[in-house]
Amino acid sequence: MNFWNDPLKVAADWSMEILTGWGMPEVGARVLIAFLGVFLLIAVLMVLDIFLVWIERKVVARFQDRIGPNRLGPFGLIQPFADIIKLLIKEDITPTGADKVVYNIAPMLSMMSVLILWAAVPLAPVILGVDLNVGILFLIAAGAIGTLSIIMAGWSSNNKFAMVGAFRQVAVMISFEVPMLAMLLIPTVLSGSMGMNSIIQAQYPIPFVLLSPLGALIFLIAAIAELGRAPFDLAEGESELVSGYNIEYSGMKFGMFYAGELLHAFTFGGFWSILFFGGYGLFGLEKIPALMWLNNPFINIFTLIAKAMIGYWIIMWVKYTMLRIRIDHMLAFNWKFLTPLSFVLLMMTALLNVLLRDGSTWLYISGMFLSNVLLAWTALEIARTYSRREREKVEGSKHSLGAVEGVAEAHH
Amino acid sequence: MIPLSWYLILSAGLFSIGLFGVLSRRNAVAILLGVELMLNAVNVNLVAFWRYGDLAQMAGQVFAIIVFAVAAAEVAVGLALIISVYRRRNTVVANDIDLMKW
Amino acid sequence: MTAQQIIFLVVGFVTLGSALMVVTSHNLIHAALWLVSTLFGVAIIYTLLNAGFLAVVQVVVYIGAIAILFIFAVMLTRKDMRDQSPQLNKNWWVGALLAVVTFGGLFFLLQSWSGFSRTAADLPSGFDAIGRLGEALVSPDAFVLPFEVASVLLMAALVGAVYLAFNRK
Amino acid sequence: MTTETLIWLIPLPPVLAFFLIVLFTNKNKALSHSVAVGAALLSWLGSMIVFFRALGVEHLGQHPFESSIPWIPTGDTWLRIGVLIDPLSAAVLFFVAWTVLMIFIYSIGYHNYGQPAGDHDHMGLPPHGATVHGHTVPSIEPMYSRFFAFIGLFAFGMFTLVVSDNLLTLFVGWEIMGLCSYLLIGFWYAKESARNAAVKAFMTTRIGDVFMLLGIAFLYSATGTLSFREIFREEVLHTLATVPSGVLGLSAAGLIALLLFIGTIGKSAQWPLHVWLPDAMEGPTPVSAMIHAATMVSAGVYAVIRMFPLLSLDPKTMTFVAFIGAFTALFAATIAVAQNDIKRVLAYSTISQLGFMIAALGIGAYVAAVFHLITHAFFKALLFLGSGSVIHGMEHGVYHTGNHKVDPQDMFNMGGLRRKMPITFWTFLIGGFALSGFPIITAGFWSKDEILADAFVNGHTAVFATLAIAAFMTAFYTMRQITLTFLGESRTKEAEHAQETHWTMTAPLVVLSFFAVTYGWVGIPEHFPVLGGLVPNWFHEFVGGTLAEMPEVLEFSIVPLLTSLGVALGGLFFGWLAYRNVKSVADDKLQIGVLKNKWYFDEAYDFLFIKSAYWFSETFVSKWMDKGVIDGILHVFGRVTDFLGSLIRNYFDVPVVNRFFGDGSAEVVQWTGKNLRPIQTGRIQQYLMLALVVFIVIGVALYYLLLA
Repeated sequence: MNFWNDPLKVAADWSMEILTGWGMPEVGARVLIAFLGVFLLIAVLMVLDIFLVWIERKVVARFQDRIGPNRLGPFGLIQPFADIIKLLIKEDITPTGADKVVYNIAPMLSMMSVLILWAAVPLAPVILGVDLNVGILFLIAAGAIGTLSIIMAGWSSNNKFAMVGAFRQVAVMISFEVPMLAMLLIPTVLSGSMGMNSIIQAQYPIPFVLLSPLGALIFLIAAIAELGRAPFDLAEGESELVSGYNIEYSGMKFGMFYAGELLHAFTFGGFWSILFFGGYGLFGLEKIPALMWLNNPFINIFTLIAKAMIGYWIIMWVKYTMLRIRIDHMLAFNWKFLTPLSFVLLMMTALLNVLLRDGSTWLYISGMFLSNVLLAWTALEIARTYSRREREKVEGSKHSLGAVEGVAEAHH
Repeated sequence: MIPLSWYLILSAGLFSIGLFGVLSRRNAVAILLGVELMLNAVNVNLVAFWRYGDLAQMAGQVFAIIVFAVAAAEVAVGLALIISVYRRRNTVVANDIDLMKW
Repeated sequence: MTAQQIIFLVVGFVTLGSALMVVTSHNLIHAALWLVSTLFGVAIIYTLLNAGFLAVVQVVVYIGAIAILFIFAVMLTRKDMRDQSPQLNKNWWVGALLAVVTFGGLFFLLQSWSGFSRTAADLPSGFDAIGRLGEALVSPDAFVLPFEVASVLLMAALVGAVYLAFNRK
Repeated sequence: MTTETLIWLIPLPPVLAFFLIVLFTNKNKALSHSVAVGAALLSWLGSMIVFFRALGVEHLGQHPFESSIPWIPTGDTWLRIGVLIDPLSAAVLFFVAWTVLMIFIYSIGYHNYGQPAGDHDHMGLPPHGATVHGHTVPSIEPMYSRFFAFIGLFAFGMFTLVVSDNLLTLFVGWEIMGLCSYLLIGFWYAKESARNAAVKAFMTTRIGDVFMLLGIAFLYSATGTLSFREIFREEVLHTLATVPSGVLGLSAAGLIALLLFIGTIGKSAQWPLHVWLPDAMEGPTPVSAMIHAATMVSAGVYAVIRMFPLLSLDPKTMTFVAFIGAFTALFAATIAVAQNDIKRVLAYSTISQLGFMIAALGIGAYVAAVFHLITHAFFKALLFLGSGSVIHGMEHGVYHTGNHKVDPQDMFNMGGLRRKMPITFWTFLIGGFALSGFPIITAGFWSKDEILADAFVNGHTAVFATLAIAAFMTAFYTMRQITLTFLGESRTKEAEHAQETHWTMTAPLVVLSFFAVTYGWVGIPEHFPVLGGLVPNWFHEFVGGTLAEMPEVLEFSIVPLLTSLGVALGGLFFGWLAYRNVKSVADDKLQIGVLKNKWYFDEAYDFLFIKSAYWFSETFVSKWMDKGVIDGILHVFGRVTDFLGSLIRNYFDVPVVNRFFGDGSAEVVQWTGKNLRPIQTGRIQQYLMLALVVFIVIGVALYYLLLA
């Protein structure tokens, strides 16, 4: 047992010794150390968050064929710190008629709903806040607090735009919680546990993305909707709502919403990797005898952060590529397509898992994978037929695509 | 250790407060809020009796879950009723909704 | 006094206080937010009772869905929200009296029960409450039938709510 | 996947296909038949895996694949259902899976898939053909998808029946098949004859089913279980055999077996409940007919074979079974000789062959009965599908000439088809020879010979003689059919223009004819001259292992061998001799009224049951009983009550009840109501308060009254 293999415990033991040496009662020391741990985690996350701002700005610039921040420090690395200083020294406005208490609690709750998630994230087998046996539900529960913070912010601002934005956002979040919950159950079904750590352990050597690629995809879509990022960013819809629920916030309160959103996106990237890509595991590499040294907490943390970054990058990629969707389309997409599909997928996964699990591994993987592909294809096919019929109803069958092609062929 | 009595007293208090809300609030939505408090009080009792009784017997937790379902259903239908009444009669004051009197 | 007891007392007072605010606060949105606080307190009580699953479900179902629904409903019936008239009806003192009598009656009945102040046995190590709960919910010699009935109830509530609140033009 | 899990899954694909087709894919014909055939293929695959795994198990009879789950709570015990694969069900599963798959494939071609929709086709009527470029061509069945849904459900019933380990699920499968049989016979429901045939089939089999249900109920009350393995335990059988039932001097086992056997009489169309099967030919020609030949009627025999350990306990029941079987075998064969409709000949032949199996069971020849059941399923399926192919070819001729008066099913309209439809001819010939028991090469010979040998060696001379005559007639009418249909010259223009059918129809014929020949070779008796012992008698070893005691290997005897050689070859020869030059119906010397009209059984049942029931209800019940006696009594009652009523009204009702109780109580209620009215404020919270106050008051009162 040394620092490199179990840093958390060594550090805790060490500080315990010091504190009790100072004559502190053991209970008090324990509480203090726990607080210190929480504080440390939050501090690391907030620093990470600052860099996320930089990454986001750099990436969006690249997507839009710009360079992005480049003046302050190397590659503009100091820019986010400047941003923070700016936010801190701005005037803190509370609008007239706003409900002061609720107005001030909302950004804190928003930040809290993200930070609390990290209590259950296993950064390495031994480095985690608490190994909840209901870890997955915890994710949804924290999301519920986020929803609450948004509606509080929207209502307390005493502003129509904020209200409408909050309504939209909450409608989206509540709706997409349903397919997300269903998709969270897929790792549960496959691993037989709701604990994050055991889900990661169960993904050796087959990451769940191979067993349920469609599940991973639906989870990603639902996660983006939960985040309220493009193409689901109709809550902030600049053209009609200016900025959405946080329109009246300024200074650091706005900063908290903003930082919370970025960290949330990164967190969902992390959860995506935990649930479907093996979390801190290295796809079985670390079980090879020659590579046993990979089983180090620091390498684990690095792996998880790297995977989360990839997930975060995909979320950004989607955000800066897709167009915004109208709210009725988006709700219809959720309730008429995604939710039924995810329920069917869940049932199919559970059934096939029981049938194929005991057979050969290759049959298991290929059976699960192909069934997912088949289901996705069928669902898309049904959606295509349905939407073509809808379109023909709207446009009249004369202007349908087929007719146009026919005309084009006739011209040839 | 916490004795069972603490939970029971907490639950009784929560129940009574909810009851007061149900009996005294004018707004129908607020009455439903009171009902939620009462349901929660019942749930606390159910879970406490599970914990302090036979652990192998899961009836307490199972019934708590069923109470969740009932509460969700009750809120959905109750609020739908209130909204429907509000559309027609433009009020949510429970005492104004008295078509069923003599 | 152990740490658990301290936590219980703090949470209990917060819960009861919030509950009082739920039934007395003038602004209904505040009442709904106080309800959230109460529900959160109850969730912590569940954790104290080693029912972690129920605690999380409490947060998901009550705070994530029911409380939000309440806030929506309050906003949809906005006219009465701005209403400055009293939020309690004329007979509120009867209600208060009955509530106190109920509390007293419950307390009186409970304290005469022999198991009133019993303490809990420790959880056996490796006790899998969630697994047992799951099995109890779906095994045919336990609660599968109530469970199915609950699902039918939810379905009926869904249909009923949509039908009732549907705005026929 | 474990074998037990696989067995559970075997019946599922067809029923899923049924729901899938009915609910979703019924608009799309190609998708519908793909779903149905795919489901049949899955079941077939599962069945084959299970069958070959079963082959690999030593002493499968003692250690079968079985698994069961609790289904219905019955007080403190559970009614369990489950699956069981022992040698018997494995062997049956083999042929069921093959024939079902073949029917499914065949149906695609039979219902003219790929052809245009008909010009005047309606739902509920057979397709009438479509006009394309001035020619009439066959048109696709208008209810194509529905057909595949129905046979999917049917296959589910059959598989369920075969794999079930208890009488209850067996009965469930049995009844599902009864329903499907009704649906498929009446598939062309716009035809009155089809409707009547459907009702007739349903009602007739229902008679048998009621008795069977009685038998199951008796068995359950006697033993407390319906699982085969539990019933066939030594001590249970012993108890059943010794307890008298109080009916006809039979033991409990005998009575139960008899009741169950009556179910089989209905399902397997044995005399006297055979009347429905020939009429069932109203269904879509080969397929529904084939179902009534290869699978469903086999289910009846399968049920008796299943219950054989119970059946064999009571000699009286055995005698009865043997009598019914032998009599039916002969009786149906005599009718078949005089039929002109190609399918009806086969229908009666089916009845007759099922009689062979029943008779074999009745004399205790267990293995022989199973053997014949399987070989018969293969070659009768082949024959029926072949006849469907012939009819299809003839319909082609009819479309060509446009003369719709010509019946494409009448054998006297055919002739010379061997050149037009070579594949159908050769496969039909193989099937026909197998049915006749053509020596050595065909499967039918070995199974039929085994029944005859068993009957002879064990001294059942009467059964032996009856079956031998029946076998002779079988060969005779088979050859008559082949000669009339395929040999000689065409007797009509339609026959000249007949055409070979689509590969989806001929391919199943070829597959089935393979089994119709080779399946016999696995059951060659050990003591057979020259051939015996060359190939081990695998079938006897395997299926015999189902029973607690392995049946003894028969001594060889030359008499039955010569008999079966003689009747088969003789029948074939005379059949060819008599019909090789027949030009029209008038030349047929066997058009005897009594045979032609099926011994007047339909008429007799009509007179005995239907007419007499009408007479009874009209004359006796309606005129005499209802109008005379009951109405008379009622009239007297009427007068008396009328008098009493006015008495009570004038002296009791008006003064006492009306004035005092009625008006008086109304006034009291009105007064009370008026004074209580203010309580009903319509305010829910006040009601609640009131309720709570009352509750608290009552609670306090009870507390002090009861506890203090």
